[in-house]
Amino acid sequence: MKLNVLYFAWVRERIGIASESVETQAGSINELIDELCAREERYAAAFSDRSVLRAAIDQTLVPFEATLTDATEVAFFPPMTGG
Amino acid sequence: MKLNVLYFAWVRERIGIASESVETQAGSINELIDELCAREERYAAAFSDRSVLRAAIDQTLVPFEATLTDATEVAFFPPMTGG
Amino acid sequence: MSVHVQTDDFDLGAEVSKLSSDPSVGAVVSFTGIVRDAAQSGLISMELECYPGMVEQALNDIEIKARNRWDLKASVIIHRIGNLKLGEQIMMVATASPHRQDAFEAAEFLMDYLKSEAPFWKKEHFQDHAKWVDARETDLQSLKRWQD
Amino acid sequence: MSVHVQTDDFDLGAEVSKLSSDPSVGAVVSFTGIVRDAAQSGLISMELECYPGMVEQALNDIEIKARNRWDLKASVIIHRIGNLKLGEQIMMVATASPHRQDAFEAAEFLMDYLKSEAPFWKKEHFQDHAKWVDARETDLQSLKRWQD
Repeated sequence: MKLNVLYFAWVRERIGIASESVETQAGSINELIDELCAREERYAAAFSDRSVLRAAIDQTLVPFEATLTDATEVAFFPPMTGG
Repeated sequence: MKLNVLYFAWVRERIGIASESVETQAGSINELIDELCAREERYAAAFSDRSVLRAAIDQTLVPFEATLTDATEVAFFPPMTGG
Repeated sequence: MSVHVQTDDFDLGAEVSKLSSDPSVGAVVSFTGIVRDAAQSGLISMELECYPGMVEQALNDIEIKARNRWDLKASVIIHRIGNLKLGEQIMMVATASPHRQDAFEAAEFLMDYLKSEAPFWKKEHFQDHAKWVDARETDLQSLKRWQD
Repeated sequence: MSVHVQTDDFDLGAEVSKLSSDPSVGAVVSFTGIVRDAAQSGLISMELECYPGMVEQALNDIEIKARNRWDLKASVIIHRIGNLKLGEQIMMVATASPHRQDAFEAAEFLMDYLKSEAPFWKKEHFQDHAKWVDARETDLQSLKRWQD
């Protein structure tokens, strides 16, 4: 499965890129994070505390247990601070 | 005691004047209303239901039991509808 | 802190800009009251009367109460009098604070007090008759929530 | 009902005027968020980032929720992105209703949802460092009051 993965705010800064194409067999958001963390230290640093992160699948907020079936875009970011 | 008495909104319309000077010995707002009602029908009509009226002594809202000692200006009006 | 009773219209955007000059102001809440015809009853205009000697003091007192209760850096109350056509602005309040909750609560408080304690009266004018607006029981209820 | 995400500034007075064209609108409440320096810490500017594909839909969803819950005749949400200097306007919401309580509650509801569910992030820039703004626990508390 090929995913477009996006990073925002300090997640983007720590990983160093705003988006990338990821080839993965991960079944859930949590498994996708495990795969990314295994790649390189900068991912492990960005995802070190999952409780301070949020995720969206195809532009809808989801819990980290959410399955990636039919997903095309996954985004990771800190809690929102608009307004 | 000489009082400047003011009327607003439909109280003014029913009595037919916006203000008048009143020579009175009334001790309270209630007694002043009694005196005015005894004068002419238009006052009795305006003051027929005291529960729908408000009064101010020297520009401060007061209950109808308030005494008129040292008062110089008394105003009668319906409940406010600003905003 | 300022209060104005006037026949002229006002510029909401300009008033809000003035309130945000303090660098600690992060939140401004405004309320604008407009002459409306809720019941499609053919309302043409609204006549606004006030008790001139009492009204400024009453509005000042209300503003001071709000300032004592919330962290306000600035606030303004503007209320028009005279004859206003359907759709015209009647009045505004605006509150400026570092915190949005303070700005919201103070604006609601100002409105509740203004509705029930500021000496203004409204008369609705229709094609063939006119009618003084009745005070609403719900406005008094609204006021009570600040008095516990 | 409209939502806008833009780099340009906005005109609060003009936006509120647009909302009051319906003759049944008697009350408009607005909230304006401004770049502030609450702690006198020498803040120079605020950088606003958003998730472009997601943000309009998120704001539309929030507006629809408000419209389903209160008697709103019109509403608007405008949120800026980019680099904003101290004192500049960040965003506004405004709600128009026949009733002031509906306008107030809907505006607070929009703000609470926007703070916690719209994909925006703020970074504060100082003379010699920069810092991402942390989400506040009190904002989540504020959101919960609408969910009973």
